[in-house]
Amino acid sequence: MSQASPGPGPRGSAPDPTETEVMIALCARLLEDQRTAFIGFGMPQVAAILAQRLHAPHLVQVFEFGAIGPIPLTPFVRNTMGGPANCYRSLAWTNMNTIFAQAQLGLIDYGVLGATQIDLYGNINSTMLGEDYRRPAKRFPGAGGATEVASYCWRTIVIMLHERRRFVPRVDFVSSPGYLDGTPGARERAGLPAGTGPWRIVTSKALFGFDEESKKITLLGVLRGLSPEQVLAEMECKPLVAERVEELEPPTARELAILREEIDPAGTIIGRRGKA
Amino acid sequence: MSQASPGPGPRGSAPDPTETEVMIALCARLLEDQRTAFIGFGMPQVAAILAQRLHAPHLVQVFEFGAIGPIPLTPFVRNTMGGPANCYRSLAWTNMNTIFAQAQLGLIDYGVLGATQIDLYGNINSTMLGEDYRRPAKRFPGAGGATEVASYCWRTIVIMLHERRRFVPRVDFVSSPGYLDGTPGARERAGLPAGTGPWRIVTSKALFGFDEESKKITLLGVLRGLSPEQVLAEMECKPLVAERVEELEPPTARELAILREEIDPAGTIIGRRGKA
Amino acid sequence: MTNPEQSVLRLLAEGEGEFRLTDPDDLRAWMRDRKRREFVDKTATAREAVARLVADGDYISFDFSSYTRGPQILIREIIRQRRKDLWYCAKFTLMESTLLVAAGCCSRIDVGFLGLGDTLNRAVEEGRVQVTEWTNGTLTLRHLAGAMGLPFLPTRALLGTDTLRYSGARVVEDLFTGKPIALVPAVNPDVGLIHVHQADIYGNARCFGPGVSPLETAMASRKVIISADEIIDPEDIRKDPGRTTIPYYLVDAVVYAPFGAYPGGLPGAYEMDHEHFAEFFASERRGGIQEYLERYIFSVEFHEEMLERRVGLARLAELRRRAVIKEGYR
Amino acid sequence: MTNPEQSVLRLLAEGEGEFRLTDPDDLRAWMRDRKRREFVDKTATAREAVARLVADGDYISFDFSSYTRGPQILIREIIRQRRKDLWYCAKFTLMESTLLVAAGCCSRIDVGFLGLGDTLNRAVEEGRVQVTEWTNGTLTLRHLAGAMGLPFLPTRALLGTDTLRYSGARVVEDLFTGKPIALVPAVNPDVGLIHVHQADIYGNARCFGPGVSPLETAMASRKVIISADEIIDPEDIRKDPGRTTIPYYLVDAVVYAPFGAYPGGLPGAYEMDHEHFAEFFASERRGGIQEYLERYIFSVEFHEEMLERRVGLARLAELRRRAVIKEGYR
Repeated sequence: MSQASPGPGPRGSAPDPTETEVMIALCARLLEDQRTAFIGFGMPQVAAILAQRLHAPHLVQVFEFGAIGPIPLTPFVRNTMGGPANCYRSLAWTNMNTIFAQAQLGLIDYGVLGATQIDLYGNINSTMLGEDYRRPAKRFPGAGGATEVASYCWRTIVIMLHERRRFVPRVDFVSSPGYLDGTPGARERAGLPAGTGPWRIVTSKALFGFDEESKKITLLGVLRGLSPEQVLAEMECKPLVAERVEELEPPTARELAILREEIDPAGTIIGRRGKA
Repeated sequence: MSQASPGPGPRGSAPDPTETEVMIALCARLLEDQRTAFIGFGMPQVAAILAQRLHAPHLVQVFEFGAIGPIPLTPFVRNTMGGPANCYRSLAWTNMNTIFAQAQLGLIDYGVLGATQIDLYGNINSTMLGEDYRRPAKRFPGAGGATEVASYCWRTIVIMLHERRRFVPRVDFVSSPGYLDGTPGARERAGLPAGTGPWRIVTSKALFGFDEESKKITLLGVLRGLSPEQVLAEMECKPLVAERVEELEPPTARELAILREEIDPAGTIIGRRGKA
Repeated sequence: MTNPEQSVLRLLAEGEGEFRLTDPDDLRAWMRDRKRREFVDKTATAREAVARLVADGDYISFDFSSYTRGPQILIREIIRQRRKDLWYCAKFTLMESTLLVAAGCCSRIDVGFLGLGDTLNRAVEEGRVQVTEWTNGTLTLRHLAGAMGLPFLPTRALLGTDTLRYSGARVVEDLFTGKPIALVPAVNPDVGLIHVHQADIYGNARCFGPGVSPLETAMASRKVIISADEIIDPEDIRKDPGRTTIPYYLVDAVVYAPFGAYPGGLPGAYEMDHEHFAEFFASERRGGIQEYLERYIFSVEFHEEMLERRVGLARLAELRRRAVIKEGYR
Repeated sequence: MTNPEQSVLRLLAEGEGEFRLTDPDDLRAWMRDRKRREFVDKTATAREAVARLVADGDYISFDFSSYTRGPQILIREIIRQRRKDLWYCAKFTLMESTLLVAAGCCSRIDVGFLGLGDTLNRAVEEGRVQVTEWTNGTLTLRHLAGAMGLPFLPTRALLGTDTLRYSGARVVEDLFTGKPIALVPAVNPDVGLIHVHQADIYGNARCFGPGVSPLETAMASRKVIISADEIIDPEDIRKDPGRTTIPYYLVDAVVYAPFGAYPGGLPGAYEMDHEHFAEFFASERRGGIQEYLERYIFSVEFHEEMLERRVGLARLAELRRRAVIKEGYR
C-alpha cells in the first residue's frame, strides 16, 4: 500500500488508501447503528464519524469528558475531542464521573481505542517498556481513560498500526485489561464486569477476534491481496487463525471519498502514517 | 403566653407572641450573617427568613434538595420548600447528593431542625415510641434528612415546642445523633465528623446549650417572665443549669411585625400552635 | 502509607434491615439487554406505561417531591391498576406513601420520610406495612451507588444512630484512615418514576430547578417511566445539550402529562394546589382517605378526566396564573 | 442477606503507589476555617492569586483539558513564579505536564495521561519525575471522593491491571457481593485550577459544555483559583441558578482572564490555536522547549503582554471569529 498523501482522484479511481485509511474504514464497518460506543482519541473519532456518515447515522458516540451522542461537524478538527465541532448536536453534555458510571453500569456497547502495544490475550500496554517498572527502557503516556473503556464496555475494538513490535506474546505492563492470563474467567476473577473484554483488533492489514476458549487473538480476516502468512509474519506473537479467514475489502471509493472530501480534507489524520 | 391567632395590632403594641413566634424569633437571633445554614422543613425556614430580613441578609440557606443561597420571597408559602418562592434568587440549584456531600465535607456551618423528641444528650427521635422497635407504641415519620444535617453541620440548632414529654432522659430511638451516650468522644468513636453535634435547643420558653464535659443539655436562658424552675418543671429529663441563666427578650415588635406582616400574614406557621 | 497489619476491613456493625442485593453483573446484563439504544417513539399513555412496566412486587422510586415536580399522574395510575405488594422508596415524599398504603398497593416502605398521618402510622404499628429505616440522604446515596453500577457507597451518616441498626447498612473500619465508616448497599429500583418539564419522544428529558436525584434515579432503575408536562422536538434537545437531565437510552416510556405533578406544582409552569393538599390532609385526619381515593382515582378513568371533572379547568388556569416566578426554569 | 461468617472485608491486593492520605476530619476543619462564607470581592491578578495560593510542594489539579477550557493562564503564571516540587495531577491534560516538568516546577505526576513527547518520557525514564499510575477515570473518581469528604470510593476499574500495582488503590472482597472491588483513596488537591466561561467577583462560576470535573475539583481542593473569561454581575447568577457550576464559597480567587484558556479554546467563545500547538509540539520534538518557555512565559510579564506581543490581536480576533458554534454554550 502506498504511504503517499491522499488526494481526491478522478471519480471511482481514488488513489490507493493509506494504512490509516484502511484501519479507519475497517473499524467503521464494525460499528452498528443505534448502538452506544465509547470513542477514544484520534483514529477512533474518525472511524465513528465515518460510520455515522455511512451506515450508522444514529451511532451514539460517548466521550470520556461526558459528551453523549454528538453528530460531529466535518471537516474533522484534530485534537478537539472536547471542542464544539466534535460535540456538535449532542444529546447531553455531562462529565467524566457520570459517563464512566454509565459505562460501569453496562450501558455502553462498544469501546473503540487506539493502542501502542497489545499481547496475545488482548492486554494493552500504554505505560512502559522494560523489565523493571522503576527503570523503564521506554516510557509511554499512560493509561488515560482507556482502562475504563476496556474494563466496562461490552465489546472493545482496538485500532492499531500493523507493526511487528506492537503485537507481543506478553506486554511488559498491562495498562488496560484484555483477557489477562487467558485462563477461563480471569477477568471475572479479577473483579472486572462479566462478559466484557476485547472483541476485535483492527489493523492496517487484518481483522482479529478472540478465541472463545483460549482467549487468544485469532485472525479473522486479511486485507484483499494479502495472505494470512504475510500478516502473521508481521507479529511477534503467534495468533490463532480462524477456520475460514475472510477476505477484507479495502476501503471503498465511497468510504475514501467521505474520508478525504468530507471528514479530513486536510489529511490531518488519514494523510499521515497512522500512529495510535 | 397567649395562644390566640395573631393579627397586626396598632403600631408598637403587637399582641402577645404565640409559642411558635417565640421559637422562631429566638432561633433567628442565633443565625449569623454570611454563614451557611442547612435549613429544615417548616419553622426552620421561617426562622431563616426572619434572620435574613433582620440581621443576616447574606445568610446562605441550603436545603436538602439542593437549593443553595436563596432569598425566599415572602409571604412564606407553606410546604413549598422546593418551590419557586422558597428557591427564589438562589446562587445555585443542585441536588441532594451534592448538597449532602458539601455538608459532609464541612462546608455548612449551621443546621436548623425541628424535632419531635430529644434526650439529655441531644439525641433526636423522629422514628417511634416504645420498648420494641418491631411493635411500636407510636410510629413517627422517620429520620428524613435530619440525620445528615445533625451528623455533618458544625452547629446544629433544634427548634422544639416546650412540652414535658418531648424532653426525655433517653430517647427510645436515636434517629439523628446527638452526643449519643454522652461519654467523651462518643460521636467521634462512632465515626461521626469530629467537632460537630447539637449546639442549641430553642424552645417556646427557653434556650439550651450543651455542657462541654458531660454533653448534657444545659439551660442557658429563659424567656422574660419565666423562672428556670418553671422551665425545668416542663421537662422529663433534668438538664444542667448554667451559672448565669440569661433572660431572653420575647419577640420584639420589629420581629413580630416582620413575621406577621411580611413573612406569614396568613398565619400558616406562626398562627398555629407549633408542631415540629 | 500502608499498614501491613491491617489486611482486613473490620466489620464493626451491621443493620438488620432488609434490602434487595444487586449483583452489579446481573444489573449490567439487564442494562445491556433491556435498555434500548434505538431511537424509537416511547410515548405511551399513563395506563399503557403502568400496565407494561409496573408489576406486583416491584420496588418503586419516586422523584422529586410530593409538592414539587412529582410524577403524581403515575402514582395515581398505579393505584388505579391496583398493583400489589409494592416496595416504595420514600426518599423525599409525603403524600404518595399514604395513598399507596391506603389503597392496599404497598406492603413495604424504605424510610426516608414515611409521610404524615395515622393511616401510615397505624399501618406500621399494626405490622401491615414493613418499614426499613434509612434517611433521605442515604436512600439518595443508595441510588447513586445503583447509578454507578457499584454494590455500595461509603458515608459518614447513620453512624451512632438506631436508624443504622434497622437499616441494611454495614459499618467497617476504613482501610485508609482506620476510622469507622458506613457502607450503604446500592438500590436499583424496578421502576423509577420521574416527572420532568420537557421530554422528546425518545425519552431525552429536561427538568429545571433543584431536585433530589432525577439522573441517579433514572440510571439506577431497571425500568424508567418519565411523565412530562411538555413534549419537545428532538432537535431542540440537540441544540442545547447542557440542559438535558436524562438521556433517552435510560428511559422506557414517556407519558405526555400536562399537570402531571398535580396537586404538586411544576416550577415555572404551575403552582401546587394548596386547597387540594388541605383537602387531602383533612380526609386523612378524619379517616376519609378511601373517599379521597374513590373521588380522585377510582371514579375517573384517567388523568385528564380527573383534572376536568374533579379539579376543573378554572382551578388549573389559576394555578398556572400563580406561577409568576419563571427565572431559571427554562 | 447477611453472612455471619463474613465479618471482614478481605484485602486482596494493594498498590504501592504513593498518595497523600486525607483524614476527612482534618479536611473538614480546613473547610470550616479557610473557605470564606462572606461575600467578598475575590478578584485578583493571576500574579497575585498564584503568589498567595500556590506554594512549593503543592498538589495541583487542572480542569478541564489542554485543548478546551483549561486554566492555561494560571499554569503559565505558576511557571513564571518558578514554583518547585509540585505534584501534578494529569487527569486529562497534555501540554501542561511538559511545561511544568521542562521548567523544573514539578517532581511528581499522577498519571492519567502523562503527556506526549520525549521531555516527559526522559524525565520519567531518568527518574527526575516520579510517576504514580492511575487512569483518567480513577483520578477523577478520587476527586469525587475528595469532594464528598470521604476517604475512598469503590470502582470496578484498575482490576486486573499493572496500573493497579503502581497506584495507591486497594482491592478488597466486597462485603455485599463477595466479589473483588477496588477502593481508590480520595484526593484533595492543595490547589484546584479551573477555567470557566463566567464568574462573579465572589467566585460563583459557570462553565458550559461537557467537561471533566469542575465541581468535584472545586469541592475537593483546599484552595481554588478560578480563571474566568468574563466577569458577570452577581445578580445574573441569582437569576439563573441552574447554570451555576461552582458556588462562591468554594473559591479563593477569581482571575479575570480573557483568552485565559489560550492556546486552548473556550467553546462558544474562541477556538483553540492549532498553529500554536503545532509550534509547541515542534519545539518539544526538536528539543526547543526552553526557548518556548522563554518566549511565551519568562520573557513576558503577564498574560495580556503575552497575548499582545507573542500572539497578536489579529490572531486572537481570528480565533474568536472561528468560534461560530454557539449552540448550548451560554
